[in-house]
Amino acid sequence: MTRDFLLAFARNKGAVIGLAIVAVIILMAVFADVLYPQDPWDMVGLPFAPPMTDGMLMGSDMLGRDIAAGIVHGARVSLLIGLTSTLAAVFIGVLIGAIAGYYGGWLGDLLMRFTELFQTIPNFVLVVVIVAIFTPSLTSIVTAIALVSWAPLARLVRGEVLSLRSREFVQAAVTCGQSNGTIIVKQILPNCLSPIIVSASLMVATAILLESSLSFLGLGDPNAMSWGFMVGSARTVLRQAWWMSFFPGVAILVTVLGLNLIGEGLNDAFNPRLRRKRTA
Amino acid sequence: AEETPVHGGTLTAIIQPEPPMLILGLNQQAPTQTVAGKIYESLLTYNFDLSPRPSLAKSWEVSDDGLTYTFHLQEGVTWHDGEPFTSKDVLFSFTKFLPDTHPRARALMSRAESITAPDDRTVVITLKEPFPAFLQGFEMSTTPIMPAHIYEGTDYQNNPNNNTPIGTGPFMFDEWVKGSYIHLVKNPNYWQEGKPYLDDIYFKVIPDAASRALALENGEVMQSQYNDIEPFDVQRLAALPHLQVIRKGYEFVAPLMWLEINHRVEPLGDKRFRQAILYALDREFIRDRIWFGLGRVATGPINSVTKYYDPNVPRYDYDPDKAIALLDEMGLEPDGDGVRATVKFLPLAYGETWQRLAEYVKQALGKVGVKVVLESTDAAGWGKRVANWDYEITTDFLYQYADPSIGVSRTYLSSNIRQGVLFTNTMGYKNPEVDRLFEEAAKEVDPEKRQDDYSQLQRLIVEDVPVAWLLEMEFPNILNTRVHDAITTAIGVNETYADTWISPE
Amino acid sequence: MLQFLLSRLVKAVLVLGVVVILNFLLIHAAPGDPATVMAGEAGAADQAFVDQLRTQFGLDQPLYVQLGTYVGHIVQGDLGFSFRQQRPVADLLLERLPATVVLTLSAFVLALVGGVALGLLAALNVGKWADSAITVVALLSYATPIYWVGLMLVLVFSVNLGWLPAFGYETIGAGYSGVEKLADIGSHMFLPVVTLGLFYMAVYTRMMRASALEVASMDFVKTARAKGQTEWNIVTRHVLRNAILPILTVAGIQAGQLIGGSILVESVFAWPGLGRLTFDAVLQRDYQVLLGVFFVTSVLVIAFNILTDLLYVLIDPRVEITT
Amino acid sequence: MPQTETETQAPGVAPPLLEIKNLTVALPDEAERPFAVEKVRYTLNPDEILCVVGESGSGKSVTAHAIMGLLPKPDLRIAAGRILYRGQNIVAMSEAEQRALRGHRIAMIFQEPMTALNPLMRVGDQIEEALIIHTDLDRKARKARVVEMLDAVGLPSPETLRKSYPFRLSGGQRQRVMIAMALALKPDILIADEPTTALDVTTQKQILDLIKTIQREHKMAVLFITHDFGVVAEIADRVAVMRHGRVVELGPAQEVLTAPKAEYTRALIDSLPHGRPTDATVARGGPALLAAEGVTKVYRSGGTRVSKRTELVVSDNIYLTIHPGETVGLVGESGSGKSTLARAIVGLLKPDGGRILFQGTDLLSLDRAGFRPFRRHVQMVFQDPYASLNPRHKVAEIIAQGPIAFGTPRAEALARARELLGVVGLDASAGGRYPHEFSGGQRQRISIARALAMEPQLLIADEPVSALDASVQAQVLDLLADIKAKLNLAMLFITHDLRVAAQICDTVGVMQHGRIVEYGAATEVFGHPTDPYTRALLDAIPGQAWHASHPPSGGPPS
Ligand SMILES: Nc1ncnc2c1ncn2[C@@H]1O[C@H](COP(=O)(O)OP(=O)(O)OP(=O)(O)O)[C@@H](O)[C@H]1O
Ligand SMILES: Nc1ncnc2c1ncn2[C@@H]1O[C@H](COP(=O)(O)OP(=O)(O)OP(=O)(O)O)[C@@H](O)[C@H]1O
Ligand SMILES: [Mg+2]
Ligand SMILES: [Mg+2]
Repeated sequence: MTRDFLLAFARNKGAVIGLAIVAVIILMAVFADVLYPQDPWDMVGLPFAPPMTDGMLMGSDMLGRDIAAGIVHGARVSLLIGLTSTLAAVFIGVLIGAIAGYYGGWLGDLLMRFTELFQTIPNFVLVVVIVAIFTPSLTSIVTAIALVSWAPLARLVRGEVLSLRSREFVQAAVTCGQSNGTIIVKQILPNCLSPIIVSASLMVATAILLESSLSFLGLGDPNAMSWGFMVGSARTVLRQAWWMSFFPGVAILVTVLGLNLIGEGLNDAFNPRLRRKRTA
Repeated sequence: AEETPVHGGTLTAIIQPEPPMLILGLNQQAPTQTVAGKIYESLLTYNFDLSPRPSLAKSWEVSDDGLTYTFHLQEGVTWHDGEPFTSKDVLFSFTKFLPDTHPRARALMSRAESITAPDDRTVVITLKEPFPAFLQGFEMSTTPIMPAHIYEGTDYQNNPNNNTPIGTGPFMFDEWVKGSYIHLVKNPNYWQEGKPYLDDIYFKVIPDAASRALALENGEVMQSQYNDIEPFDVQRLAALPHLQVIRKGYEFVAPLMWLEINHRVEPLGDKRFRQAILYALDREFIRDRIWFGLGRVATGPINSVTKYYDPNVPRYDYDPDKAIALLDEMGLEPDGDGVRATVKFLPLAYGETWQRLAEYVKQALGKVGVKVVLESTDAAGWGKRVANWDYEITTDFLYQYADPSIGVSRTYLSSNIRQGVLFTNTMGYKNPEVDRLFEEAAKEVDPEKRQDDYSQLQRLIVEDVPVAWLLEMEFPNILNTRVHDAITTAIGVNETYADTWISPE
Repeated sequence: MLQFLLSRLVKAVLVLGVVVILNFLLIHAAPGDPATVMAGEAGAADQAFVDQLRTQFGLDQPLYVQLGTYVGHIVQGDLGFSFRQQRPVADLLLERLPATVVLTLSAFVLALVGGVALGLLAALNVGKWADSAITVVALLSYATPIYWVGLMLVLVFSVNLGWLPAFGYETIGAGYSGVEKLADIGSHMFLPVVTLGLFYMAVYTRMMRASALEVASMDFVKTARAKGQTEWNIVTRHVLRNAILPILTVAGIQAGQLIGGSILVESVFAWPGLGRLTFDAVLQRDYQVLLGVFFVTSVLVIAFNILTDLLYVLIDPRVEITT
Repeated sequence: MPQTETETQAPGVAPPLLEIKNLTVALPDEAERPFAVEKVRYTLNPDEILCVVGESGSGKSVTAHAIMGLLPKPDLRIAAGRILYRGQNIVAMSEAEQRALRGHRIAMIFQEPMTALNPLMRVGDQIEEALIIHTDLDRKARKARVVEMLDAVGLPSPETLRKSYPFRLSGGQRQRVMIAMALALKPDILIADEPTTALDVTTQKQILDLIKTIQREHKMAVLFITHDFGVVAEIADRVAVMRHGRVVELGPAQEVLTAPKAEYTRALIDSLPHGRPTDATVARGGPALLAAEGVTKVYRSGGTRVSKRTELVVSDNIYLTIHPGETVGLVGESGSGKSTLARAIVGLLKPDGGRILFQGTDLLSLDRAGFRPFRRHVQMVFQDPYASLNPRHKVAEIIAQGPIAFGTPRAEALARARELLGVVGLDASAGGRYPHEFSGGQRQRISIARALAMEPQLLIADEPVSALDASVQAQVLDLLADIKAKLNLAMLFITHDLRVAAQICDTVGVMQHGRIVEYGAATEVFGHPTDPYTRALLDAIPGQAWHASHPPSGGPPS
């Protein structure tokens, strides 16, 4: 299975490109301090320097900060926020979805109404409101993003669990006398792993976009250099200095693209029906 | 502008944000002042050097002991609804209306022992003790004269006439399309013969900064003020042939910007640390790169355009080495990461420029080993935290209101350490000598002695660095070159514009 | 049908109820007190003034009384008072609502129509270059931050080429009327609508492609083919209608994202709508306005949801019984 | 350009309507074999029914699709061969020419009545579509024709039915609509690709009768695809048997069924369940191991607070006893409540009323913890061998899980699991593999081993063979009979296949609409049915005459 899976994934050109992109971003984040040892907030050159001046590959911003340094260091923030908020959202989503799906009844109903509510409430607006009110910090941003991202996953997991619950191997486990907890953890969840992984990979992408949008609006953590912040702070000088918003935008685009490609690749690779189709 | 004024023409100006109302006695936000300043008048206005000049008061006398102020009112003044203007209106405004609605006027008038009107054209105010700055308190934002015949005996906030302001000024309220524009028209019965020159004024609400710049560029509006135009756009607009930038007209408020430092937090209580901060900051960089050249590097607690300013004070030119020396002297050694001390910085939540400043401060202090952690908050949170001394370093700017005893001493007097109240001595700065001098100077009637006191004060305070002064802020008034005599006094765009005229195209 | 609407309304009220309570909790969780801010802005703040404000706005009452008052106010359409703008929030919102509705609705239609058409085109040409091109473009649009697309479009079409206005809703003071005015607004709308629509168009394109591929492999399509139906008719009569159903469902759910996206687009293009208002409110941390926006956007989302549900009912005869 | 082929025909013989000559359809590169069908040749004459049989994947459908010109586009393509309709090669025709034939001269109905109709279109409009394409009848005439066709296939009140959406119709009704659609233009050839597989036996019988009648009436040629020899026996004039993409046998029905020439055909026919009641009759005396008394289960649905709820009684006051060593069969068409009863007995659902006594203890009165000890004694083998094994667990683990849950040490349980694999005829090394690495029959053996691991006294088998091929089915039935004999298990055996039930059960209960309408010894129930429903069920078994005259041996080809 795993070999098949890897093969199917590797055959998907997009997925491999995505993986390569994300690997580069991760390396960038890990080795940020080696690539650009100085603080990305440092005003190292003349303000408004266009790309390729003063040894600044992508130019400098309005305070003379090196944009390339910001991009390299910003990768950390984006990945950190993307990953942690996704982890949190996956935790909430799986928990609620599994409980609602497995136990059903009024509890499941209640949980699903609750989930639907969160799907109806306009996500981005809620994130903005929460972060604005609780003041922007990595914690508040991650919390807010997780808070608005779990709902679709909960629904997905519930659907999967619901269908798995009535599957015969689960019923067999019941007739064999396994406890509910064991059944959920050992029988059911391993079988919804693939859709969860696929959504999680896409959620990381969405979380990165959300964070960048928040930063763009000036709701980023003021101590963290992030790509969204760079675009947002440069928007007012767009006419004078295109490069200040261009490069960080490209960074977000490429990262999110990479994650999406991976997500799609995983989706196809996990889905045996598509696995055959794509190779045809 | 030596040409002769021409009658006629429409002035269009930006107004941003849209004022909540136009009743100047009830609201004194900046946009309200700008629009309502054309409708209402006060007893005096002020020259660029802040010396008083007549408005509704034709002349005035101050007794030698500095206790009695006598104002003689203009003849033939009527309200826009035709009612005559008399000393009764002044009395009503000073004793009833303003003390009820306007904190700054309340503070001012509470210094009066008695306010009387011997006749229709005279008002006499007797003070409890001498207060030479009293004469600076009669411009239209502090003590606008409100019509007694409309407000006497009513609930001022909910008076039905609040939608149609009635003043004595050269322009009358005509129409207000919310979210779009406010239209004022010429007052044909204005008490100054032959004025105003303009037929009418449109104040246009343009919420977006880029659109505002565009509107000035294409001539759609002829005037902008305060920070209507983003600092980085000002130079570009200034270069256009049909626009001029006038930086005068803010002498009365004279905003001074500083880093407010909480002395209760170690090591901020140490004078040397605060001096180090000032040395570590390149204030010319702040002026040129963050405010794009708008402003002057501040030398001390008094703005150079305010009265009793003295340039002869200790200087803190950009010198990180000195800063490091001071920190060394304090025994703050750098740790493994080169950090000598960590402070939290709470920037003002007024938008991007202030954010850039915070980022700069963080970097600049970081260079001398002071690690700055930025906090983030909103205006409400900021106010609450600063008022309650729950901060370490923050940015702030205060108006000086033409006299140190009004706008400056409030920041440094130890008697003004009042928890929960904003714009007081929130740093917790205490220097008995400073307290003594401020109190003495406030009552000193002799201008020379006063100057001495204030000079001494400035040297004392600058030595202590209770706050780290950054810039004397300048706001650009960007005007179409066809507009003449708009900025003629220390209150700039808030002036009545009775003298303003437009040359034909 | 009536019952359907009824159940939708019950649900809507439920959602709004939660939003209102959430709003209330958030105001009270917020650091700082509205009275302090207002006092600060008035230029001076003595305790008497602050207290006066607190009483005026009922901030001295116990919490449950405040919640009651709050809910009572909302029911009457009073969404609070913006201390910063010195105006009732409801007025501010109402003023901005039309611009947002125009923007989001146009973007929605563009995204839906464009997405469905492109997705279908890709599905019909699966494996050919048109499919690849559409897929790549959709993937790119999907991965690009919406505000950045906006900025880049401004850079290209306004700054460099000068074809379209970069900001605003209309040319201020141009004094256009009639057709000219419409054309003017249209030219202002173009970039924001494209920016906002593009992302969702990408979403719908991808979904439509998948959905159409799936439907195309279903038996009833084979049945139609077995009848000798032409490909064009098969696509228009059989595939399209069936394939569009899942897109409608998602579109309804996504209305929230769309309106969230308008915050970004409006702040990029200085579009005088709710989004722009939100941006200003964020900069000034004007919670009352933020919460008002949250409330109104929730209402909008619900409206969009009902709209797509109605569309769904029109297209799918089966839903009557399932609801 | 269509090329007309003049084939040399034996004089006096009417030319066949359809001739398939050496048809070879290529599969995509990675497929398990290069061709879906290879060198297939058969003919179809007017006024005859040709049945194509063969195991799943043998290429029956692909051939049919090739005739219709409906091969899935990029995946399958015709590599060689010709398909001649009245002498014209369909393969070489332009798309437009093929379209003109499709639906008009050659019509097709598909296996799945549920999905073969557009869910968003009224059924009348779907039938009318064919008329719009191929005729220039006006609106009114078309309407009339639609009604006429709906009437012809025996649908009630065609005037109103015309305006219904497919979701309102039952499976049988939908299949009738499909037939009406196919016949609307009175085609020369009707291709029916397993048109009754998704239907229950009684409905299947109606549809088969209908197709046969219409075929006779219109003298149509019918190409009927199925894998059910009973169906073949029922309607075929001639039979083609396919295997691995080739036609292995072709001939008159009578010949193929009674004297199959090909080895494969013979094996297929031999592995059909023989349907003969078992000889060994178990004494039904003594205390019952399990007794169901008045079990009632009602499903309520649509139950929001506002709308009215619908009630569905799926178990209606059911009484049933099982004695040690006895095999009780439960038969009845789909939805009659068989599984519901089974699930109630193993405690997977709670009935609304009644008692289920296991050795005298009422299982329904027990709570979760109280029920637990009884889980050991009552085990279940599920219908779908794939679905009942967790794909993420290794086989040994699956088998050992039950005992482990009951406290058997892990190592011991795993050792026992290996032993059990031997008992069900699998290699002990199988324990280390995952379920997907086994064939269907092997998987069903694994699930039997799992049930046995608990050493139950009662085994509930809910359609344990319905998902399996005929030959594999026979193996598993044999295994069950074997184990039952060895371990003296009592068994509740659920199936809808009466022949299977007859073969394996001592006692049989016939269920309809949640009630047991007939209950008694298998020989009695099948030999002398008293209830009309039982009779109807028995009648509906296709190909009875043939079965009766040519009883298969009932064993797997060894
Ligand atoms: N679209 C397709 N792509 C790839 N292979 C296919 C496709 N359709 C059919 N095949 C392959 O062609 C072969 C013949 O399939 P076909 O559908 O004709 O079988 P069948 O005899 O109809 O079986 P069943 O009884 O299951 O319907 C199988 O091996 C199948 O896997
Ligand atoms: N969870 C449920 N909710 C509502 N109705 C149900 C539920 N489970 C089963 N039913 C209905 O109860 C009836 C009996 O179902 P059951 O599964 O017992 O039938 P069955 O005889 O086993 O049929 P089959 O041969 O198809 O397995 C059916 O009509 C089914 O639709
Ligand atoms: Mg088939
Ligand atoms: Mg069943």
